[in-house]
Amino acid sequence: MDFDLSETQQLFRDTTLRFCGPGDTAARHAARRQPGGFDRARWQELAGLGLIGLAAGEGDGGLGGSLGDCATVAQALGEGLAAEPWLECGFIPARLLASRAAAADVIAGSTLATLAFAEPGRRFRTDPALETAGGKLSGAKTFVPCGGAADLFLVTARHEGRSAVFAVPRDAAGLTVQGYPVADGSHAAQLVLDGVAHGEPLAADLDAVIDEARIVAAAELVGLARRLLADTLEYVKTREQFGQPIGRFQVIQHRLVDAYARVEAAQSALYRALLRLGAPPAAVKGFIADAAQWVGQQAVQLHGGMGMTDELAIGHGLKRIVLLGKLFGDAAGGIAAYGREAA
Amino acid sequence: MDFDLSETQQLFRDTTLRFCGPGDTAARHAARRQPGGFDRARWQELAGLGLIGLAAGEGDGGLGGSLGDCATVAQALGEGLAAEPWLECGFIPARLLASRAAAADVIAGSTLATLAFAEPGRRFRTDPALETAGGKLSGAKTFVPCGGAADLFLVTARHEGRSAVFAVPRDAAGLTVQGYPVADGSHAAQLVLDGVAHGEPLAADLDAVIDEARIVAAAELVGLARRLLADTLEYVKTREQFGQPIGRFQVIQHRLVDAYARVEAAQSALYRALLRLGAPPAAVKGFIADAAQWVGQQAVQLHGGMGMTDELAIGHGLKRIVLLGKLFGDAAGGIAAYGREAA
Amino acid sequence: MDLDFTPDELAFQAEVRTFLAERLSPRLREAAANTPSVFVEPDITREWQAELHAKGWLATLWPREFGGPGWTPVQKYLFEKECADAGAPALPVQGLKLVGPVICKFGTPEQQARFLPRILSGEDYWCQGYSEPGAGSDLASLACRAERRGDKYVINGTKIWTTHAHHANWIFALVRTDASARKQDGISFLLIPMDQPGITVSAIVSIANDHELNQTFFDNAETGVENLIGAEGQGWTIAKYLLENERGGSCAAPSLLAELGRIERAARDVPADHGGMMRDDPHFAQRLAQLRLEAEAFEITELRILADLAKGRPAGPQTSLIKLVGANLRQAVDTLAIDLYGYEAMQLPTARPLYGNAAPEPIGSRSAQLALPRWLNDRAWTIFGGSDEVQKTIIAKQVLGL
Amino acid sequence: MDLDFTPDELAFQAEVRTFLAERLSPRLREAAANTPSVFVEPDITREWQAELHAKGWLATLWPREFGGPGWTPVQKYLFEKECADAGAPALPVQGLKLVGPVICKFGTPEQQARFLPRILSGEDYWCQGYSEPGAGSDLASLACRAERRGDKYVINGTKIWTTHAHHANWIFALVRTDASARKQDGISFLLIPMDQPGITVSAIVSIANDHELNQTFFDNAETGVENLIGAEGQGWTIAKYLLENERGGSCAAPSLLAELGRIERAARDVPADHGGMMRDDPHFAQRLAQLRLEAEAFEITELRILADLAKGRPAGPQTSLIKLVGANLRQAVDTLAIDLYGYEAMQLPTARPLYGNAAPEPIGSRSAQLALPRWLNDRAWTIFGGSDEVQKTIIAKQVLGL
Repeated sequence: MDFDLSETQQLFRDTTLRFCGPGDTAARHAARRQPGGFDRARWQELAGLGLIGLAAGEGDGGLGGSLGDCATVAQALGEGLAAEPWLECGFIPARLLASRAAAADVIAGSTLATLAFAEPGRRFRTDPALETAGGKLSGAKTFVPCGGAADLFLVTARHEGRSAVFAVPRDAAGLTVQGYPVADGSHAAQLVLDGVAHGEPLAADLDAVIDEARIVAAAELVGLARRLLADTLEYVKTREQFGQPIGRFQVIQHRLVDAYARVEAAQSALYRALLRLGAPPAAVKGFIADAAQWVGQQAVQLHGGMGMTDELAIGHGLKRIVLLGKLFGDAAGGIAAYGREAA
Repeated sequence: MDFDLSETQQLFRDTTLRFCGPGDTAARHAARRQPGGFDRARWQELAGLGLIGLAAGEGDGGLGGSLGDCATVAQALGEGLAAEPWLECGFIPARLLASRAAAADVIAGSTLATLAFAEPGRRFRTDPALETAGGKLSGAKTFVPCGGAADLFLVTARHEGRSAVFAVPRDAAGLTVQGYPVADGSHAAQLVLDGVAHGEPLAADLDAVIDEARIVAAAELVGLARRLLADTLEYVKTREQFGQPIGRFQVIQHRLVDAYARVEAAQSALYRALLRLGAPPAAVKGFIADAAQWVGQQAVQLHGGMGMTDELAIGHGLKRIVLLGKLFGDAAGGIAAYGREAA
Repeated sequence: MDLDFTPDELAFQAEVRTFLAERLSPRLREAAANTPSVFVEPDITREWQAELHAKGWLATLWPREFGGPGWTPVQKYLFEKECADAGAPALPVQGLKLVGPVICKFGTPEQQARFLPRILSGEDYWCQGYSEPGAGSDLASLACRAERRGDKYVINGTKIWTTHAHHANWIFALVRTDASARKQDGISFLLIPMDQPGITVSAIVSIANDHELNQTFFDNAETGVENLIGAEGQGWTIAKYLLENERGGSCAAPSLLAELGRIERAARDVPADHGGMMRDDPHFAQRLAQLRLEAEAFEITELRILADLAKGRPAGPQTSLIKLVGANLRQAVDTLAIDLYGYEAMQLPTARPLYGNAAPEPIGSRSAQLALPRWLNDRAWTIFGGSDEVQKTIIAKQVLGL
Repeated sequence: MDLDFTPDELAFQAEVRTFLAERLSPRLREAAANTPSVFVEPDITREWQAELHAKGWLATLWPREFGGPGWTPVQKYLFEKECADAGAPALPVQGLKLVGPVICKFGTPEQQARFLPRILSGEDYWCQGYSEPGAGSDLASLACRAERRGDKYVINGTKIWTTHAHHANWIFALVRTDASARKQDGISFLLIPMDQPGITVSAIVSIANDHELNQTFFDNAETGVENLIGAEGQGWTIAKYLLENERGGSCAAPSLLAELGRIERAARDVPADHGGMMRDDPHFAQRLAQLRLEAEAFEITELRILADLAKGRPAGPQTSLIKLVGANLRQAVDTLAIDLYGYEAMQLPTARPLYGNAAPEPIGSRSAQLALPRWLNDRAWTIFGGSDEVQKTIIAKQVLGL
């Protein structure tokens, strides 16, 4: 029995945290002002560190990292308050594009790919209603992560009676992309597909990749919660009101103990999910998202007015938490589904 | 606009609190040791003060009190931590026995009557499955409040396609009564009816009386919560640990503010229910029961080990809260039903 | 116990309704509904303020002699409730509800004549200078100082969370005039013109991308000695009056109930994952019912205080709870909204305003577009005007006697 | 990261399972399952203790030289888990887990030879004298005093919450031997025989009608000076060791998960109000799933500590959380049970025990009959052994550095 990081994992963790740096909000604001709200230079740097390749198979030129390896990176990105959509445009495309030529460009960071799965009026459903017809795709996708900047869309569709994924370049004929800013400052997109030609579907199992993505999202959430707790602990030790650091007030101490308890429970739930024991990924992600959001709200509250400003990293963390909490289904839905399962 | 008690209500409140006395647990233990866990002498005293008559119509020799009058008495009984089942054996029979001769004996306290409504395997449903057949009643009832001591059972049954209530004396042929102790120390009963002859059904509207009973139960719950909060405030001001009264610790102060907030919200919800505005009685009772149970749990917690003992009144209050919380349906069910209603 | 209003009160209510139906324009309603921040922009409030001023209904908290309508507590409540139900924009509180009553109470006749009419007309737009970076919940430790030099005060220091300072031409501020006095004692209440070189306003953008707040810097800023309210060192007394005056006769529940109604209606059209609409999702419905119960109870709590006020009693200990309960309830309602709209609630537009022709097109509905910015901005409710933690300590000591 | 056990560990687990299948009698299982109080009655535990003693598996926390099995942390965990899964009765902790390890660590060879074998054999049954009416969470303020007279200590004062004092023939107590010393310094750890005229045990009945607790009065009670553990004034150090020794290697999650499983299965047969069974009630199912997630996470937290211990590291800061989280989770599980059984959960029998031929007939099922007494008794989990409030302050200071 062992919960320690392997040496390789420790290396990836250190690399990731070094990449993140101290969580500079000015740099984040600068990135968000670029076209599509996305910083290509930073992304290439991240790719250059092998962090996208980690999620890809060795046959595709990747490192064939385990889910645990990927969760280690995701948690570190959370702790580092990274602005980069590593989950959305790194991990997921690397998994889906297995044994496709495009995988190499994704791993290299030169192609920004993303999964177009959500559809208007279908809430959190991951089974597409959009159907292929005669080699063409027609319909709409919404909330495409980082779709404002993406080069390649991995579009889910019902094909020959099953869920399938097709790679569609941004400049494909018949494709209209409308970007819009979302919670974490990135630009999602609405897609309208009007007879877009598609090739062969990708080989990967969509549902399996989404379940993996939920676990990786949960790992980033754990990292975010840890970071916001750590920042808040630091803040209450130095911020003075009524003649003493506010961390000396008993209610603040006990609140932070509750936050600590929830972070540790979230960490344990993540470990359990990585071992594939117990609750399904959607429920675990929901449990962890609830914990992270509560911790994030306390972080804002205990930072007072400062927590409400765009200047501190706290708010960025909370907004990323909210977004990850909804990605591939929210907590209520995930936990309800687990409730319907037999024990 | 006026939320003050009327002069008459103030009088009934004072009378009730005087009747309750200081909440003597020794007296309560003595009562519980009597046959059926019930103190007839105290009950007659309560009747002699006109408190049962308050709930009965003037035509039956009662005082024709409004629901608000009855709620005032119920809240005072809660505040006084009374052991008497005024709701179950006073209010409900007085309402149901309208224009029956038996009403006079109930008002006088000489007949202890109770509603036999719950049925095995029917959870909180108030529509009876037990059906009349050829002038006879056959079937089972459970959780009959104070059935261990009651003289007269008001048995619900399906009769000519509708819910009806029949008065059945304890010594009726074919009736078996098995008493058992329940949460608040009173003895409920299981009834087995094996061809018990019934007369004409009572005239009162069962559902309307149950809705009224829910509001009266909510009033007693508000009183109980107020009492437990008051006792706890008193306790934390005197109990010293770590060199000061524990009420000086900030977490205990804030916890008690939360309790105060919930008690005030419960009081307001009760007023609203009495004005018949907004949520249905089952939902309001649920909302108030949740508040009262939370306050009761805090009262036990902040009393420490003492709160866990049968010696203090705290535990009695909590147990009565738990029982009233389930009577005629629990909080989850009441609030869910309101959730299904349109706004 | 009853909730009945007198015939006169009902007639008044009808008059308010008629007025609102006639004078509250669709543009104002739209702006009020589609403002995700705590305060509404001045171009909107000025328009609505002019309507109310013309009717004599503007300064509801002022004595009649200074332009107040002379209403009873019940009339004030009914007016607030009808405005909330009709979706009228919130008025700028700093002039009308904060400094106005203070000038009525503590100002000299000259100050009253000079400032009060310009608040009513909208000519002056006020902001508040209370908090400082080192003095948030703990106002007594404030450091911004004003030094008397001849017929002027010279102000140096900084104020933070100065809402709409970028729109204001006057600020009322708590400043330290005597550094040697005990913490609360050396503080004075000073009115300072904003339009001068010694004042710099620096924007603070919220996590929702809204610009309401600022930090205001005073670098040898000046104001005439005639702009001191009360005496030097009386600032703490005046600040407490201002706070108490703000309380009582609150009317937050109607807008919360109205918002829950809107969420409920919207939920009828949001498809759920397992068939049917979100309105029928058991978990959503349970949360909705729970919040309705809380808001319904909260409304009665507000009315209980009103009934006390109407009988001439002090508002009583319940008032302290209003801020606390209302703030948390508002945040819970906001959370229900973001949970309802699913992915559509994740949009977070950077452009402002979200009404009028230049507003960005929403993904899904405008309500979905507003949900997240509102949720984010409303985190401030449990922080400003005395955080939850400060409120609870006040209630514990003053109400529960702990 | 893995949860894999070594082949040796798996073989050990299989051995434990076999032993439990063979030696844990139906009577013991029934008694353990149907005990609503925190502790199991001595007639039951003696029987089970004898089985374990014969096998050499009784004193899992003791060094091998005193009769411990010499297990690794993983073996201890596996043993606890298998016992929980099999529904074995909890052993009396006072002798085996509290005073036993203290005597092993601080006792003289004479004390060890005299007391340890009699704990193992069950000849001695111990209770603990820590709290006093005026010293609950704040043990340092205890007042019960022991005065040395010749070769005896004479004890006067009182101890409260003395679990099973009415069954015990020995009590270990913290007593004040030096009234002039600083609060913690004058305290000693003393063993006192119960069977003497100077000791009176007064029952404290719980709100669930169970008699586990007592108040114990000392009126010139005596014990030989050879029954002092360690030196005079060393009581506080020993008490802290006892507490720390109790911690770590905890195994509460398996029994919580097992209980959730039982509740889930029971819910399949409880009719809901709107058709179907309670298992399918969305609100019930949501609460069940939430608690399962919490208990599943809690189990991993326990295993994380175990993994640290197995690597020879100190158990780390997580241990402090175990008591806090476990206690609250247990109460939440109990609440789910009383909410499941509806009216049947309202029965509260006064007779004890609830197993064997003399047990009162339940209304509905035995599980329903147990639900409320268990819920009531388990309120104590957040109070005893350091209340939630005390635990949180410890964690804030020792783990979070506040």
